[in-house]
Amino acid sequence: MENVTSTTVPVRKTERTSLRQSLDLLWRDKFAVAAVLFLIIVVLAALLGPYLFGQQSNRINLLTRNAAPSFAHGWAFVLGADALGRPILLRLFVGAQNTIILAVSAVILSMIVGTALGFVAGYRNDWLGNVILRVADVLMSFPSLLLALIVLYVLTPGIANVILVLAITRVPIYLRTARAEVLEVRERTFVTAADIMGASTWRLVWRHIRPAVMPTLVTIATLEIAFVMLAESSLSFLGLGIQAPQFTWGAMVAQGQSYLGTAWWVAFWPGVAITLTAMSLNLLANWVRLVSDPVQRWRLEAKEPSHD
Amino acid sequence: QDKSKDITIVMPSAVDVVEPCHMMSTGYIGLVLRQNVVESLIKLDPKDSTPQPLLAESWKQIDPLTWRINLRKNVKFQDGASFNSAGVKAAIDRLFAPALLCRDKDRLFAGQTLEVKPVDDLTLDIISKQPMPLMPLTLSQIGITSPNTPTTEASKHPVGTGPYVLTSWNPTQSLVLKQFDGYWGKKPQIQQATYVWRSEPALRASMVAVGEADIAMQIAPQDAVNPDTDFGYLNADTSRVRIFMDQAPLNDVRVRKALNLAIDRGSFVGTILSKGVLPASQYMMSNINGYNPDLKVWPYDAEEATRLVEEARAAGVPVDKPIVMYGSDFMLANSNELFETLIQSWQQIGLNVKLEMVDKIQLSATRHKPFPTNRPTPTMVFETHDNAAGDAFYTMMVYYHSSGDLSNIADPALDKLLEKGSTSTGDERRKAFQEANLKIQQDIIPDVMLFHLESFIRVGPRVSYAPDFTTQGKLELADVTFK
Amino acid sequence: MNTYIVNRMVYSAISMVGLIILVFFLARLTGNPAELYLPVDATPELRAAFSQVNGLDQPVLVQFWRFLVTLLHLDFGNSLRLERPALQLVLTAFPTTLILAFSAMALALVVAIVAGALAACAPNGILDRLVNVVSLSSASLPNFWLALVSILVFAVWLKWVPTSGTGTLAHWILPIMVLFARPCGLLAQVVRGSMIDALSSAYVKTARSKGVRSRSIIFVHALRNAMLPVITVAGDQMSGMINGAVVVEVIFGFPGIGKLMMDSIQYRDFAVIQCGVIITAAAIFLMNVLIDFAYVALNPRIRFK
Amino acid sequence: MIEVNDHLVEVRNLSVDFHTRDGTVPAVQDVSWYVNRGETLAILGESGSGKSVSSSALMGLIDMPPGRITSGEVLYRGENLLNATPERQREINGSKIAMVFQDTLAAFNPVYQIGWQVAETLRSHGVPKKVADVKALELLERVGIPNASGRFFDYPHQFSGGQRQRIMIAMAIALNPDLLIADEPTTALDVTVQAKILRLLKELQRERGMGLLLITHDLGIVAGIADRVAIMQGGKIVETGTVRQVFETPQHPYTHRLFDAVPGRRVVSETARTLVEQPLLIVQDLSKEYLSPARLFSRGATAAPVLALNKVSFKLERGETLGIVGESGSGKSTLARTLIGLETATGGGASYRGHDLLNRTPAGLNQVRRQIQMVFQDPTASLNPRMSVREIISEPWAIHDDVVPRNKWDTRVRDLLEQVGLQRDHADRYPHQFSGGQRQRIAIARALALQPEIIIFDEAVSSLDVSVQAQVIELLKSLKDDYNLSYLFIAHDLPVVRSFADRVLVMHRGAIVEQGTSREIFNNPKHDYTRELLQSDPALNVHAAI
Ligand SMILES: Nc1ncnc2c1ncn2[C@@H]1O[C@H](COP(=O)(O)OP(=O)(O)OP(=O)(O)O)[C@@H](O)[C@H]1O
Ligand SMILES: Nc1ncnc2c1ncn2[C@@H]1O[C@H](COP(=O)(O)OP(=O)(O)OP(=O)(O)O)[C@@H](O)[C@H]1O
Ligand SMILES: [Mg+2]
Ligand SMILES: [Mg+2]
Ligand code: NI
Repeated sequence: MENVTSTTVPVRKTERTSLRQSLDLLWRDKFAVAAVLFLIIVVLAALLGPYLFGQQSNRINLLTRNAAPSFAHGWAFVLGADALGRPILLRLFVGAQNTIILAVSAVILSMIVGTALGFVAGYRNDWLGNVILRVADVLMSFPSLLLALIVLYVLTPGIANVILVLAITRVPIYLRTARAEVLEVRERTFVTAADIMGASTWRLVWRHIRPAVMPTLVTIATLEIAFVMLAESSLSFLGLGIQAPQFTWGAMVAQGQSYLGTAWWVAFWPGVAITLTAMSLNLLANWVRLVSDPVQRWRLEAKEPSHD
Repeated sequence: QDKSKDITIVMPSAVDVVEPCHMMSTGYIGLVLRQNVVESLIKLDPKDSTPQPLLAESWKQIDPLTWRINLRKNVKFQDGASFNSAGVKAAIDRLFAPALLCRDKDRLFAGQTLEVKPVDDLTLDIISKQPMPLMPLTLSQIGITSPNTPTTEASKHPVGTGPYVLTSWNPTQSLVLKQFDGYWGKKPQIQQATYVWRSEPALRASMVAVGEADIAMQIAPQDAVNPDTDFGYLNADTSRVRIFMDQAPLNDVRVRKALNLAIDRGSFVGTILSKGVLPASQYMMSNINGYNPDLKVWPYDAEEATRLVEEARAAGVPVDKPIVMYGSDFMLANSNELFETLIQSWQQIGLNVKLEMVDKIQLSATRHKPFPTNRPTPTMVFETHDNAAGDAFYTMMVYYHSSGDLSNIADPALDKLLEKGSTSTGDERRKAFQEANLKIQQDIIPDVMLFHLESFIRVGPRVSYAPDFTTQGKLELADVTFK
Repeated sequence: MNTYIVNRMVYSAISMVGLIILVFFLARLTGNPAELYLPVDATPELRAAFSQVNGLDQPVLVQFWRFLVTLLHLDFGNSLRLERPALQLVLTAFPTTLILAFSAMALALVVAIVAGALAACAPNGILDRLVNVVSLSSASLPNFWLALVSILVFAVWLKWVPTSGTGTLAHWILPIMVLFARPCGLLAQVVRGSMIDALSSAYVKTARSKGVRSRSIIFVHALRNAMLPVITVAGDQMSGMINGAVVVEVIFGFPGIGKLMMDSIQYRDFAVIQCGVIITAAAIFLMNVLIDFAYVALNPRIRFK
Repeated sequence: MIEVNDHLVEVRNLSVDFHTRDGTVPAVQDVSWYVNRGETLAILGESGSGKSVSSSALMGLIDMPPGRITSGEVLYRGENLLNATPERQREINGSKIAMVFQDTLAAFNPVYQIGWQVAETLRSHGVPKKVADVKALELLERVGIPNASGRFFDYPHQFSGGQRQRIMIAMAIALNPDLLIADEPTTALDVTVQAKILRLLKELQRERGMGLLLITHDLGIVAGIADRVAIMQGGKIVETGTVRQVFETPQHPYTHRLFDAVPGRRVVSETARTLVEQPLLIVQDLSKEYLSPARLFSRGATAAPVLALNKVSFKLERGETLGIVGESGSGKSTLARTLIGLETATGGGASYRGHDLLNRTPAGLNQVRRQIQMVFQDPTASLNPRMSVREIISEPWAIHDDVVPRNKWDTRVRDLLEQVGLQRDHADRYPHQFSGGQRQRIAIARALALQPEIIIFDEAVSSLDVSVQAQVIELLKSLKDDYNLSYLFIAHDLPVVRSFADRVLVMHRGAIVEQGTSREIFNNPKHDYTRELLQSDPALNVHAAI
């Protein structure tokens, strides 16, 4: 009887408070709050954009071709119009969906695969680890343009294949980083301590090594998001990118490239959207990094009263 | 040394081959070599494509199969070899050397072989198996190379009779032409020309703006904003969307009409494309012999187009079937925008056209025979074609005759007309081709004819140069002068 | 140690063979080069002759066998596009890229380490925020955009440097700066992240109790412990650049391996592709070996078998 | 209190708070003390009473936040260090005031060579590199690192706990500081080495008038070398005075408790059991040689291989406590680590209930891992900094899910914490929020969680003040009696070993030089080294003093 009460009560208590506490801690970091708000907008745009503005954003109107940012043509044109006279603001909203799907899945895919392989390679210093590393070597030295062409020829172009190409080419960075970190972390005494307690390999990796390694990988991943968005745009010139009338922010940047001298805004705003997204993710990741690290968490907690 | 007489020309892509017999069909070789390093026997007047003497002083057809050429005196090759009928024979024979795989050969001789017979030192006969009424035009495309040029491999050091010698060529960086002291004709002003290549149009324009280059080829229309330095010219390229008529709904003439009527060609001019582009009614420019001046550009009539589509639908044509249009974006500036607008115009009249961007190889493979016997989807392909040789023959036989390598039409009546045109001369020839063009546009409608395209060149303040439609294929340094 | 190196070489050789096989066969899936080299209206005879002269009419396995045989004589074949030995082309292009990549990476490492480490000293402080914004922007700026804009600004408006091309030292400035941006931003973030951990560890406290200067606490004590992910990511970026700083080389007209490879891939210049892949792969493999040594050198507790 | 600043260092009314998630921890409250030139002040006190924190405060080593100095001043020759600029603080640190840290493994930078780190103190204060290196080597020799020149280029993890402690001392005395703060400087030193080190410190005091602030729980040492003592409990100083005053007439109840708990007072442990069962653990000729690793990029002489274990053989019976004592660096930790599989033996064999411990089969492995637990010599490093104490202690149950049902975990964790003398609500804290002794107890609690058959303790109670130590030992004894556990108890604290161990092994230079029952060893030592060990035990002095 006593056991029942004493175990269930605290668990509930900590759970409730931890959510509130997280929000509380989030509020302490105003940059992270801004980042979360921006990401919410992006996610909403990705979810709703195509339904709300799908038509409007694709309507070609050569009268407003390359219109400069202003209110002259209505609110949709505040950021200007692209080379086909389409409102850039609305296109940013609509393009968010493809962009996010593409970038997030490519990054997550490569991160999961790369990290998993990296853990194996770092943890098992045997032939398997060696094989994984040599595969990474091969991936790193395989020209990505050629890979893209091959996929284009062997498979049909489409968003799934873009994701595939991007994911494959980005695997090595996670793999090698994860491995390097694992090599170091697994020598730490607390890992050894868990090992001799009888912890399974899985547990060692998941409970002890992963939390120490993840922050670096997440930092890289948030920056990779931007990189992948841009890489996609350079694939589109091969025809491997996403095909019009579908588009992404990366494709918008690429299309604006030829107007840099005359209509800078065509490439500028989607570039800004990409940068801001990456930046928000990174700020959020930095926040998570602080919160999830007990040694660092005070940086957020201690902010409320200002001492000294 | 004195650099004030040297110029730099910046080009969009590398001169990766300098073999004169690839001049017509590959990259920018012609632009560099033609009439600068290697000269032809005959040259064309840019205004009306009439043949003019160059290395040949005169020529005449002495029987249906034989042309007699009289060569210019006192001409020397740059390597010291003397220019005479034997040299010309060697140069022409070289085109047929099997190991050379001359890429222009097909285009120039359509499977024929020529026999060259020197009559005396400066006279020679060129004999063909079938009549070649266009011999002077053909000869205007052939660069006469020194007899010492190897015939077993592509030349890396072309030597001709022109006013410039190729002094250095590094395919990854630059190519330099220097004035040839022993040139037979008038000395041009330019001492030395350095060709470099940058793929980015804006960068090419900037290089002239800051004085790193004097002439920038192919700058983007949107960067051509300074009327003092930037010149547009019709570049002989004509663009169209070819319709493969083997499948429903594209095998229905109403649908093909609708495809044409749906495009508001006028709205592209001065917007996505530059001001100087001309909506086209046929696949050649007006200075080509055989052009039909009576043909009108398709009007824009979206309502009529929609009606036609509906009519076809009512008649059981599967107009909703997805149609693929292949495009590739190396073909012209702002091609993406052009494609997107086309696609949307067609979608608005109720046709389900989709864009598929492919790379060069795929595009090229789609365009020529053998065609697939059953395509997965109804297909169209965007293509451009330039006819700088002056006669409709070079376009019509290839694209519209049932035997043409790029033709997907098999219309006996049209074939007849084209055959008649290609074997006759003068008015009869012109009439036949004009009639064929009429038939193509009115009855067959195998394509959505689009525009005669414009290119832009930026010329720096030191020099003057006036581009014309031949500028795509040659840039005579002799035409460049210092201000 | 020696067995480690021998093992490593054996494994690398095996993966090199795998890489060659992959590149050889996969590249040939990407269409017939005749389409590119011959005019679209070339006759079938000409196409056939082209294939025959270039050995493309043989079954792929036969082609591969021939390739292997010539490779044993260290002959990588001739470029289809430029009609000269592929090895010569690759070897002339490679140093340019190496210099470009090394200088950009060296610069990026220095700047990133200083900026990232200083940012980590006071997480969420003003300097940290500044470093964050600048590094994130430079890591997510499109390369070509940066290249073109910097040409516009520094070459066209300010006329400080030439727009493009090679020749003088000044020609290198813009390409290196453009190339430097992304790795620098990325590395600054990585440095910042791992430095935050390192700076709060007990040995830093010890160093402070010894009266070690804060500069050397940051850059000697903490940094070396934080270097593992930094050199890994730097290595990855470096291999990306060795593989070709494509955008930069293309835009600035730099005759490096990236541009060469891109042209060769677009023109299906198989000999050059194969040769380029082998040479760059060798460089990348070597770099990865060096990085592994660096791990051990930086952190004596790391062991390899 | 005199207000004239004739003290070398004086701490006045110092209070330090720590911010944690569930509130503020007042780690140090209103603490005042002073040290004069050439004087030794010993701070005794309960584990977790704020000894380390208060001494770190005066070197400006507390992270603020989360820490916060809420009141007080620290006067060094009249200068308030709490207001000093960072640059001034840096000048003082290391050269005027130096510190020996409690947890030596974490305190060394793992990636730099020992010699370099010692020399760095000198270099940081302007000594040229060459001179600094020579001096560093000299210092290493002085603190008794064997083969110092050969090991100059070794890394921290290649040294034994006691050796690291001595290197730490070498680092601290490098510049002959005015004040040396030594935080448990001898916890890992056997009495012979300890005596040597203390002699060294005394010498320095005499020569240069160095003030010594000695934080320790070892009453013997206090009695031996301290002039004055301060007793801390719960963040406060509860009693202060000269050694004589405090030892003879202790005022505060905690002080009384402290003296009562001194282990030497109890009798020698007796083995009353008859050994019928097969021994649990059989070790036969176990050897371990550390090859000097191929030095890839560093210069330096190639060190000779270290023979850490030399043909060690012994047996551990069920229900038995086997004490292992020996010189620092004699291979005690190596023995433990080899048995547990962390090091590969270079010779000999060991088996647990017939399972070969050195070449394990997967099936045997699981059994071994369930039944043999270990408490590491460096508790900090063995606790995952990202796990709360609750997670750390319950981890064994997560691994071996048949031991404690999940819904009992929370209570059991809190019970265990209480049993080792911590508070029930410490479960939500993280390792870095504890004092050295507290971390040691967390590690003990974790080892006890599984109730394995064998627990190896490597200096597991060395950082505990005697009262807590007594409590923990009591706990271990009762667990042993209740569950028939066996302990391998590595310690240098002879009184503890004497009262706790049934049998004792004496190690010297990697070999077992003597083994026998506690009574045999302590009352009738045979080997020279054992005799030396017993003679230099300062604990005897305590009894004299009290
Ligand atoms: N970062 C922190 N956050 C919260 N509490 C802390 C922190 N650091 C120390 N404490 C608490 O402060 C108190 C004093 O710690 P301190 O390290 O000074 O103890 P100590 O007297 O040195 O003990 P020991 O003899 O065990 O080393 C302890 O109760 C500890 O739990
Ligand atoms: N990884 C290593 N590489 C080289 N030598 C080592 C290594 N680990 C330990 N040693 C050496 O082996 C010897 C035995 O070390 P060990 O840690 O077993 O000593 P110990 O008896 O536990 O000493 P202490 O009481 O000081 O902890 C020491 O001389 C030590 O320097
Ligand atoms: Mg302490
Ligand atoms: Mg030890
Ligand atoms: Ni006083």
